[in-house]
Amino acid sequence: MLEKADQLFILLRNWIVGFLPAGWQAAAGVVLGVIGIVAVFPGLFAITTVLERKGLGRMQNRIGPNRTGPFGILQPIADAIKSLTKEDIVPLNADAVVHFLAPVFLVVVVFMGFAVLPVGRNMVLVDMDASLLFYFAMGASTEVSIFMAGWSSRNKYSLLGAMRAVAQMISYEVPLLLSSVVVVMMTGSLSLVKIVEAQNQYTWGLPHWYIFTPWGCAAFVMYAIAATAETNRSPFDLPEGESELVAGYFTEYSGFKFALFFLGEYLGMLSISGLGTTLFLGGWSAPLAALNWVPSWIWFFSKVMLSIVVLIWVRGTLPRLRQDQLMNFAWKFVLPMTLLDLMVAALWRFLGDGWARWVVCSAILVIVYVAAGRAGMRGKHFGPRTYRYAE
Amino acid sequence: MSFVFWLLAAITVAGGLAAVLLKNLVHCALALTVVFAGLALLFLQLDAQFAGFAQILVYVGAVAILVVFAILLTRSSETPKDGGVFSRTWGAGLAISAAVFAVLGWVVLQSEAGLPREINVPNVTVLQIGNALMGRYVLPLEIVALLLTAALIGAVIVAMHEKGDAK
Amino acid sequence: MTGFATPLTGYLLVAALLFAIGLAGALTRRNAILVLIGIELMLNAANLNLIAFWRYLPHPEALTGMIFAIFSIAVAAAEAAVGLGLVISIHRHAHTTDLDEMNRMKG
Amino acid sequence: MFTPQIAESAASGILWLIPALPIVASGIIALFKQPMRKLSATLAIGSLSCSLLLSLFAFGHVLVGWDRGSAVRETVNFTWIQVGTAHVDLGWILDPLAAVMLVMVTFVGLLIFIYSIGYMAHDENYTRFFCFLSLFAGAMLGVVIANSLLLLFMCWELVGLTSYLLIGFWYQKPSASAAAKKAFLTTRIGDVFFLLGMVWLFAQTGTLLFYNAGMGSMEALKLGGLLATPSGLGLTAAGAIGLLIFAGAAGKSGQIPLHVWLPDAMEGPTPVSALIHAATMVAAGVYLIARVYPLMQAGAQVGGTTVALTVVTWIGATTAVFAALIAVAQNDIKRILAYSTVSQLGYMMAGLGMGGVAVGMFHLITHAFFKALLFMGAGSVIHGCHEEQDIRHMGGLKVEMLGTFIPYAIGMLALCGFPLFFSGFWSKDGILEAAQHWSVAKTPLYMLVFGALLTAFYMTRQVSYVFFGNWRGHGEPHESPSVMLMPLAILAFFAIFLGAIGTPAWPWFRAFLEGHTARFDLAGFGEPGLPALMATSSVVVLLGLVVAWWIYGNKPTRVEDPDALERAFPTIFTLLEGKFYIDELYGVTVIAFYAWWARVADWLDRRVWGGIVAGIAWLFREGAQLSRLFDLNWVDGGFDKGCEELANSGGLMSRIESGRVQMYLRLLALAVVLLTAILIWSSRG
Repeated sequence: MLEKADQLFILLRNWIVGFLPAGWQAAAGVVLGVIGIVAVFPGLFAITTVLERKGLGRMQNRIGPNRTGPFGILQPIADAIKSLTKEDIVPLNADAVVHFLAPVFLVVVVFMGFAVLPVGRNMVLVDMDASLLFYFAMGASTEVSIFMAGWSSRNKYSLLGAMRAVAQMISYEVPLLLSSVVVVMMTGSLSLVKIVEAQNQYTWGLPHWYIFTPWGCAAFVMYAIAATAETNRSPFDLPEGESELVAGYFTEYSGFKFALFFLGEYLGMLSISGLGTTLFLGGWSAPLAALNWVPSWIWFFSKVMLSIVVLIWVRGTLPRLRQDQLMNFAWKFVLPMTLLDLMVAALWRFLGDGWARWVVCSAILVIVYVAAGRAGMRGKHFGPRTYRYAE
Repeated sequence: MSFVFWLLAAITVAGGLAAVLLKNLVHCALALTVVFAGLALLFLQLDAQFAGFAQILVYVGAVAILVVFAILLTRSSETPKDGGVFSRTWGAGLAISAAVFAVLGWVVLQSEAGLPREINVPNVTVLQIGNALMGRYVLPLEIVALLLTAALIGAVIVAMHEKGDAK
Repeated sequence: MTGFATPLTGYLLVAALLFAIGLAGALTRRNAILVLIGIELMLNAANLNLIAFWRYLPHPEALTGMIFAIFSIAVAAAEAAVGLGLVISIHRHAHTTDLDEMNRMKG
Repeated sequence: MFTPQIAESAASGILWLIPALPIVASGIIALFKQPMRKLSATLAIGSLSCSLLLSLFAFGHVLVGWDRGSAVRETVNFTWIQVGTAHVDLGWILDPLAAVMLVMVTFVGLLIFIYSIGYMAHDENYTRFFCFLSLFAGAMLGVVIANSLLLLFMCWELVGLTSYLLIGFWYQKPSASAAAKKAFLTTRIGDVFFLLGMVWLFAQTGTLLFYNAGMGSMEALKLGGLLATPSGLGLTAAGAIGLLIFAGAAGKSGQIPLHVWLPDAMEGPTPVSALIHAATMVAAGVYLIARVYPLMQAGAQVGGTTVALTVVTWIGATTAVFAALIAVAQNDIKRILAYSTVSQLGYMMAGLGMGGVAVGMFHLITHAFFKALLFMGAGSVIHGCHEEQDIRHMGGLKVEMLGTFIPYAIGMLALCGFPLFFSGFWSKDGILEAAQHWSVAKTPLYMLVFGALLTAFYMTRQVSYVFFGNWRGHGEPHESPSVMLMPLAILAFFAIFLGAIGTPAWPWFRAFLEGHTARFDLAGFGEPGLPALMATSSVVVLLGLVVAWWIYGNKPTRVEDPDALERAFPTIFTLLEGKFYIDELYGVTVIAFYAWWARVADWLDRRVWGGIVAGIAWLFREGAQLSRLFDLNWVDGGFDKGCEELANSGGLMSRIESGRVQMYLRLLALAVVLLTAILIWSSRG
């Protein structure tokens, strides 16, 4: 019974496919998988928006959306209707074609990223050998679309935003890649499915998630930072810093295209947290051996939503960086630290089993990270903060 | 020799033509990305997954962006006032490249008889590639790494502002 | 649906065409950056050749062509970085990217 | 005699620290900046006090050993250079001699350091002074503990260097720098002989260690070898080497004829004079002789003596009288003391020569104390009289400077050898006794007695000039700070009571040095001739005191009126005042000789060698001219032609070099086309 629950969607697909002639079944299966992805993740997107607006509201001592539906949970639907019914304005001397292609390309690419994420046991659309590489290829392609958007709308805010975004994404792609390379190195495979399976084992009922190893933990921290920057989220949200450049690269977009960009952003968030979950948090594997009976996809999605919540929390907490701080942080702190982590992982690999490697590796990492952090923060003073909570 | 191949080939070639013919350099760059993507797909079609994804990652993700940056930094996106975008001696250039294509095509067709006909199926995994890189080709790998480092530093230094140079 | 004896020919011809196009771009355009674009095209054409041969010639498990292509991709990236850096610095000095005006090296 | 114990112990193990500490301290001080006065002084004094403690520890160790009835002689040796089979060893030694010397040097040195704080207070090179001072102390201690003639020589030279630095401390004064140079060169003359002796010793015995479990050069085996080998002038090798080494010692401790540097050395700061030219460095010569005493003594029958020792004795005795005579007629307070030092050193040498190690060393120790006392007292007087050194411009200071006068008087009496109560008496008495029993001749005895008379005389003269009579100086004299007086008091104490350890009744010192038990019995005075001798010397001393007091004592004088003696016998007085014109003698003989040689060499350089060099240079110039012409007309001509050709040909090429990138690319592509075409064509055909 529980197996059935676990494999629910697979069974469903096979059942539907069963109606078709044999020749078409493979293709139909793929199509169904695509449909599933395209159906599920935008739904999550809707939930996320509500979550974010409410949560931020609480953090910023506001109520947040509360008009549409009970507690305003129907807000996303209202938003959708609004953006769909709005007039679609294209600036007069904008580069119409590119201006149109940009959001489409973005959304397409982002969706393609999901194709390789194992959302559950046997639940991956394309199980290819180099799936991680594929994922990053897709991620890299988003930059082009962002540039297209910014450049094509002939607006200095958009262009500046695009430039910032692209520069930032390129800079943070390096640590993102490196911190995942650590995992790849330790697993010995680029295939996300294999990576998850490698983590889906238990000693004393505790899982072998990579985050529970020194190098994995360090890599996860770096990955989280880089991912936040990669998705242009606060505190790295300069590209759409409202106070400086109106809305960044999609200032000139309106209506449905704007919605697409919005969608693209949040899908990017979802997919990158999905990847993080897959790489470090054991993907769809249960946190305790005892909890294996819970369907795997539930675990995956709850982990993803959890990291989303963390992202929202961070956004509500941290102030925005300056451009130069951003770049310095990327190249002078995150990158070296990931490199160090790479070496430490190698060390771990060669120290062999036993407690020694735990001590050594964590010692190195803690010492260096703390020291580097202190060095970086020298001379910067933060006064005490005062909070006032909503009654 | 499937339909897919012809489609991809058409896309790629069209992108290439666009890349060299369009007036606006940014459009050229975007067309170039199309070419890259098309090539990557061709690679995939040749079962060269790794190369294909690397192609996308490196070219679409990095080189195209780099080109775009260069275009914007050098303000070459707006078409020059005087004359067209083609150099004075474009005729000669065209003739020569035509000659090159002629020769190459002629060569290919000439040697077609000697080419292998059947595909031998490679079941090549990323693991094998990794082993090859770390084993047989480790020295070239190191050299390439050195080259990339040198290129990185060189590019930074070349593009750096000299002191007193207005930004 | 092909007139060729072997599919390899198709790949080779496409590569040749791409190469020619790139060459034409490099030869006929005035803008330095576009010359670089043309060169990139030529390089990619070469890569296509490499992969195609790797795929069709015997012993693909030796991975020669594949590895060669990967290396050439890496080298091309370096080449692009340096070339564009040069173009930018030239533009900074001569305030142009027009190759017809860049003849200071005239002998 | 007990059997010497060679075993090593903690005491000898840490012995090397004693010199090391001050040297390290000086090294650190050298890094300090000028204004870090207090710190540098603290460091120097602290390090030296540590050395003092260590020395006391070592001394105690030796004492215990001696009490248990064994003559402690512990050596720590190690190979320094290994050349094939031959190897040069270094090492240090701990035996009664070294122990006593260590304690003396560190103790007196420490007092002098403390004194310097007050004396140099106003000097801007304070830190430099302490740097040099502690370097000197370290070097001196190194000399003391050395168990290898080589190591001793190294430290010896280091001592020479530091004394040079310290004498020339006020190098802005030309006289000071001159004196420094003089001291350096004069001692160097002695050192050359020393070096010769050392090399010879090494050549003969193959080792420079003094004691090395029977294999040392000062031990019977090697000495026998040395005695066996004869050398010129009817000397054995031992004797010859001994004499050479003695030459070095004479240089350091200002024996005739190398005494000239010592009086001039008074140009240095007074603490330096006290430290170097009274207590330690000049004593180094004596100590050296004591150290190599077995060598000097080698081959002597019981009661007999050797050539070397005889020479030492004669030179010592002569120096004693000679310097004392000069001292009578000096007017510079420090010069008087300097000459008295020279003469006392003469006493020590004579003591060594006639009575053996103990006698000489005993006088060395006592003298170190009271002479340091005198010098520091003089320094305090100079300080109080506004840097005035001429005793004729002083007078009546006993009122203003009572705190200085009392210790000074004690020191003076000790130096004169005032009967019974003062250390000087006993030590000098020991020497006289030795002279009395000397087998070779009695003359030294008489000389030394006469010397004692003179000593009493000139010291009384000086004291009455300085402390009695009326104030003839300018300005008001003032007492010195207590930091300067305190050491005086301490030294004065020792100047009185140190004699107790060497009375004939209880010859502890001799027993300690020679390693047999000493017991107290008054019968010691009863030895034949001793009472008479003691009586004579007391009488002599008193006589000198009285006469001098009668001549100079406590009568008002004026600066300009001549010395009483001068009025009596002008010629002699001027002769003495001119220090027997030794310097002038050297001036017209040795130095003139060198100057003449220098002129000759100069002439050779200018005329002969210079001429040859100039000629060669001329030749080369002419040759250069020729080759230049050749270059201009042939090589350059051809080269220019070649360049023209190249330029023309380049002109052709430069047509293609349009500077257009695309031009090049085009050519490249054309080349590709052609090559491929040719290739295929040929392959098909």
